[in-house]
Amino acid sequence: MAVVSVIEAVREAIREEMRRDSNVFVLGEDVGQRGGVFLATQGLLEEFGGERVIDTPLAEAAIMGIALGAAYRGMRPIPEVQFSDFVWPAVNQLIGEAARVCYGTHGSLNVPMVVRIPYGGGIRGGLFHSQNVEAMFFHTPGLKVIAPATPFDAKGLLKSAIRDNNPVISLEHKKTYRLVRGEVPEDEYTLPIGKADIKRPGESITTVSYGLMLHYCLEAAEQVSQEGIDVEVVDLRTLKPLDKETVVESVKKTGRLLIVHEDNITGGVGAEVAAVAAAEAFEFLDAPIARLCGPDVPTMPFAETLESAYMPSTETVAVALRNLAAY
Amino acid sequence: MAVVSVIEAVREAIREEMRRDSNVFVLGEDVGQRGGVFLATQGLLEEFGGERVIDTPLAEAAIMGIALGAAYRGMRPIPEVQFSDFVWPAVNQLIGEAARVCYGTHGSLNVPMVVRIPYGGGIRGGLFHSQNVEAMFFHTPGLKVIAPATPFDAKGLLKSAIRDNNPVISLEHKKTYRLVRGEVPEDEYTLPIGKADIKRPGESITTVSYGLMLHYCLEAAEQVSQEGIDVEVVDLRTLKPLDKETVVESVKKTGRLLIVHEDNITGGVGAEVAAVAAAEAFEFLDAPIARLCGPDVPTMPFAETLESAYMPSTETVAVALRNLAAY
Amino acid sequence: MARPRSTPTKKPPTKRPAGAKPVQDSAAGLPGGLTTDDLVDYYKKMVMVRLVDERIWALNRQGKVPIAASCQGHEAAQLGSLLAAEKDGNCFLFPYYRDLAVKMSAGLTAEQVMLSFMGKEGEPYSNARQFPLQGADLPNKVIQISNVVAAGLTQSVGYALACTMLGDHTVVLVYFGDGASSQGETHEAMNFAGVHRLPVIFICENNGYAISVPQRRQMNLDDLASRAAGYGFPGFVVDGMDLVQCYEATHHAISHARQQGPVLLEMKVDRFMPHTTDDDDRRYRPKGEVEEARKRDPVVTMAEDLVHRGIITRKQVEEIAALALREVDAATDAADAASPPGASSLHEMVYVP
Amino acid sequence: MARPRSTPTKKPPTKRPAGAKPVQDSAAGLPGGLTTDDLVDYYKKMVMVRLVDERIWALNRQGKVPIAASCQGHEAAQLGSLLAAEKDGNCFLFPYYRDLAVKMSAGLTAEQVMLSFMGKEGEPYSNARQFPLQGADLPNKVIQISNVVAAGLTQSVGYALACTMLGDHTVVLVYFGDGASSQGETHEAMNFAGVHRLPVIFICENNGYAISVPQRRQMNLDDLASRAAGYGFPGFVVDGMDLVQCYEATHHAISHARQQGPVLLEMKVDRFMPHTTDDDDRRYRPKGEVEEARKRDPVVTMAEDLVHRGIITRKQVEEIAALALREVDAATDAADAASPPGASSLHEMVYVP
Ligand SMILES: Cc1ncc(C[n+]2csc(CCOP(=O)(O)OP(=O)(O)O)c2C)c(N)n1
Ligand SMILES: Cc1ncc(C[n+]2csc(CCOP(=O)(O)OP(=O)(O)O)c2C)c(N)n1
Ligand SMILES: [Mg+2]
Ligand SMILES: [Mg+2]
Repeated sequence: MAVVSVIEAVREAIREEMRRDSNVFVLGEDVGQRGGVFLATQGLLEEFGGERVIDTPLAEAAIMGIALGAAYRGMRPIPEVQFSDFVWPAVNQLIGEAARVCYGTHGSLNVPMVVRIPYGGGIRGGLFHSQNVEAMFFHTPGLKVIAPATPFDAKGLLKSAIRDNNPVISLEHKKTYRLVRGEVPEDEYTLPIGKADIKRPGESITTVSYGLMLHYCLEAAEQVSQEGIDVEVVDLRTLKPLDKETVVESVKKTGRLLIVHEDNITGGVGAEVAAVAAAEAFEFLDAPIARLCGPDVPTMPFAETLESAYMPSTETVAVALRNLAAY
Repeated sequence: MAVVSVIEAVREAIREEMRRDSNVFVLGEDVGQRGGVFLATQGLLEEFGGERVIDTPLAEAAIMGIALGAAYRGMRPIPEVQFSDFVWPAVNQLIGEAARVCYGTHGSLNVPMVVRIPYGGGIRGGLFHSQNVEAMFFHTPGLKVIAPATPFDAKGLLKSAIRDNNPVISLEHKKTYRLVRGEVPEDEYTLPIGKADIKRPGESITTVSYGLMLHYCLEAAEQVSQEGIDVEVVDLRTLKPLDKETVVESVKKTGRLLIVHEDNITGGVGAEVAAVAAAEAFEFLDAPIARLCGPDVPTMPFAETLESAYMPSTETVAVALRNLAAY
Repeated sequence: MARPRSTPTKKPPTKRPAGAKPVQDSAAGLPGGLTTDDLVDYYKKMVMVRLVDERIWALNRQGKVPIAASCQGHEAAQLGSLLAAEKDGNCFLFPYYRDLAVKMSAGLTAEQVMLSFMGKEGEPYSNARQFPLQGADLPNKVIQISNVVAAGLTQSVGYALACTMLGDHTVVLVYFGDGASSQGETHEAMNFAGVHRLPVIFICENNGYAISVPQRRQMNLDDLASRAAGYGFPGFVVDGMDLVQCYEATHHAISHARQQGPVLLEMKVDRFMPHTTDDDDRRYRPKGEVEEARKRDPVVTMAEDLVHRGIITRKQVEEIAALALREVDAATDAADAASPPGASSLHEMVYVP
Repeated sequence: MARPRSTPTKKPPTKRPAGAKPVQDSAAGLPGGLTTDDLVDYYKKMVMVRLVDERIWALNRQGKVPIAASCQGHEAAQLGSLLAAEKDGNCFLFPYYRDLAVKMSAGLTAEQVMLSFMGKEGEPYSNARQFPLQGADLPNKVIQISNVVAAGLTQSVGYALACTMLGDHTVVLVYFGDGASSQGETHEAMNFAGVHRLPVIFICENNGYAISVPQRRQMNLDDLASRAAGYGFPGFVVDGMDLVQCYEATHHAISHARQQGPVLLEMKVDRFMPHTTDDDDRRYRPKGEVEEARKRDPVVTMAEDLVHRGIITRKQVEEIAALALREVDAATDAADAASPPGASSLHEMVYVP
């Protein structure tokens, strides 16, 4: 098995699917000649030509609307939003339109498209290059949302997303792109959308997270294991549909739940995870449900001091785990 | 005290504030000559003239951006989004920009503006005239969100919102506009943003809701009271900042919590209310936290059968209350 | 156009894309490709649509149709362009909410239309999940996902892009109002189409109002058509009250689009009715404006024209109306008797497998 | 402009708004209102900005500045327009992320700029919450809330609307790139400004690229200025490499804007550096293109011009550079020694009381 970075896994997934199916194409700002600002689409223009790797004008709503229209005609577009922070102009097409095409035509049309969105902070991006945007898509019926944390998951889920006949939002944490490396099989594989993955089994606390935070949770779990706290780390991987079963089963086993995400706490994905557990694992809970999330400030500021003050970290996760264990 | 409808209360609030402060002005599609499609701004053009009551071109992003820019110069704009369903093109200005102006300038600028958004279903509006859009704003630090259910609350909160120096989203449930009538004092008054209101005190179950659903909760509470179930009905009134104290105190008293909203269940405001209760009233809970919300379909369809199947109602609230009481 | 505007409007000229052939005079003095049979056929469609449109309004007042936007006054523009598209045979349509004449005449029966307006099971666009005739009618090559103004424009451009990628030579016609021209997405759609020279015809049905907002508050322009130059493609003003002119302009636009890329057609029309059944246009339309406009009612002028040319008789005009009325009556009864979709279908098709 | 394009570009002419007075030849052959002192003053500013810009890039390579967009190549456009605005005395500025020359020369010290790029306490725009020089600098009449492309345009129009309501005769200058012209909000902003004839000058710094996307993939147009006609106001192409021409065009535009409403100025410039410090432009720029463009480097040509006109000597040119360098060195050291804001300030000012 080759060891690759997340960005390489993403690139490989796209390339393989474009080879497999000539209806798959990518479009977005700088995806062609430049190969994408994160180089996710590097080499694709050379291999597949300008018809299937389209450098668009700077207009996110158009990128999305055009992808949608192409999907109506049977294509499988992969539009890219250059940074999550720039997805807002496109939400009319995503939330208002794409998510409702199948429902609103009673199934006579559907939208096989994957919207790739690099997101998240910790890269000195400041208020407008760091945002977490998952809550909005998570709340929108008709969309699916994947948010892998490792190269293996990124490749397998993205390939499934491209083959899926529904609109899928692919959230790729920018900081994991080059930081996180891992093994990826040489052979073709896909991973099921909608299945969480227990990245570390444990008995005493369930931690639920996704994306960059997953790695901090794993590190923190390692730390506190030396203190006898045996943490089960659930990686949601897919946010929508949410794998309630895996979460609920884990909480039933451990009786304690810590939810960790980088996005603002109020109304984030973690709120739903907590609500599900409070409804479906109520009798098994031994402690209040805890959330360690981004605070309710717009997003990570630019200054390094402020950025670190915003971000949950291995250390703050470890503290939260200790507190929960001590309850 | 005069008995007025919600729409009359809204109109009075705007009129009074425009009289009080010459920097207050309204803008939006059809707000002038037509008086707004719901007649919320009827008569304002005649009283205040075309400079302060501006019929804009059909462009929601512009309406919002222009309101923002005017606010930078010291005005207090009240932009209207004709229907909540059409707010998506404007979210870049609302979520990306307005919410971050104060934070992103470290307080050297701020945005005293109130975005009025008629929302919600039960009016045969189908997929594109019925939406609940609160979850997105609820999740956005820097915004405030009010969602009154009665004429008294609508007037008092809207006046406070207009005087507030932060961007406030005013969610007005379309179905309450003419349906809900109530007493409103002749004398000037305002209501504090951020305070929930216990619309019905009770001992055995806490019900948390807002907007149209509040009325169904009150009716259902009345119904089950004859069966000895004594429901406390909390009207959030303000969604953001969420009045956690009132919710948590109520749950600590009753030990049971039912959350009711019309918006899709997953990732809705109710998820946060549940998460807060599961964290802060954990030891007082006698039953799993229950949510009765819109299902995860895009929104209420057009056909009457489907619309009623979507909407929570007095009957389904009553059933949920009985189930919770029986736990 | 007999509508008083801030700037006096001359009768809009019909212009022809550069390089297009001049009008071919057939026996009846008709533009190339058009026969008198076509005219009779489309006159019948127009009468049918008008009766359906009127009936729907009446049914709204009876509480049987929750909402409707009338196409009265827009019929010539809608049917003239549709006629060109149908004769071409390889066009795809992205109409908007006011395009009853397009949607119905593209292939629906009066009964299907009535089912849709009443929100009944079997309605062809969305099985009654959406506002009437909104969703998709693929057998008739029509898509309109939403009534969010201008949201369909970029989609139509994407559709054209895909057709180009697949090499199938389809031309896409996308319809929108003057109000829709102000939306950012309209700009983005035209710009993309211009850059990629896609086979799209942008048809603006300019009725001078966006609900209550008159054109002079919507744009600082007399003719929206002039905006096309900013995207590097041609734009033309067309008399939208004249079916033949609308046919001709669209016919030429289709061949231009297929060979050279986008065209913007601004069809000047009039809205005879309030914005929708929910609207009261007396709040904002000057007295007498609608009456004046109705003097060019396309249903009346087309009948006059056909009779005048000796293509049909006055008696046939009456028969056409009577026949249509019977069909509308029957359609209304059938739709009225039909049931809405069952509640359990609420959960279907949020996702496709 | 020595950049190879798909369509050959003639040297862009400077045009003057209709009705504007012809160029007034002062002693030095300068346009009306401009003195040689102004030129020297703005030359000094240009030199300073260039040195700061270069230093920032170097500091990025040293890991001290996380990100920067260079204004090299855009200085004449930015400073020429700023000069007109400052001489007018009643203008307000909405620049974009590439407008270092505007933002700095509007009133900041080199040290303030350095604090901002290094993310240090006391940085004037956002106290280091945002990307460098982003937020607001109200003492110098500058607002740029975000670097979301085109998001500032409607805001600038709203600002102008409010100024009009308050009767204060301010003219708003809003800056953006060629890429930004494709955003829907740009259209919406121009349309609203046109309808309400607001005092806004839209200044497009057209450098022919949006990151890697060249103009021919951004718009099917040679001159963006032509789009203004679609909004009912004038648009002009200006040689953005020539400070005097940019001054003159802006000067005329200011009086036009104040009296008659919006103007679009397309200043043709060149981007000498990669898009930002994160970019590698060798991936997409043809070899030699930048070198060719640098032959018209505004810092060099302005110096040549001033010397040639006998306004300053070559020796003074060197002194100006040396003085500026000392200031930049000192500013760098001071900013380097400063601290970032304390972590506790994270929670401040989410809301204002
Ligand atoms: C994005 C959006 N904003 C507002 C509306 C509400 N609305 C529906 S139709 C309409 C006016 C449209 O006018 P125009 O485009 O001229 O079309 P017309 O109705 O005149 O045919 C408005 C404001 C909407 N449907 N979508
Ligand atoms: C809405 C949005 N989309 C994408 C980006 C990422 N981005 C930043 S600058 C840029 C190119 C802008 O080009 P142009 O407007 O020509 O300005 P220039 O950088 O050339 O001066 C892009 C795509 C962004 N900041 N905002
Ligand atoms: Mg119209
Ligand atoms: Mg550029």
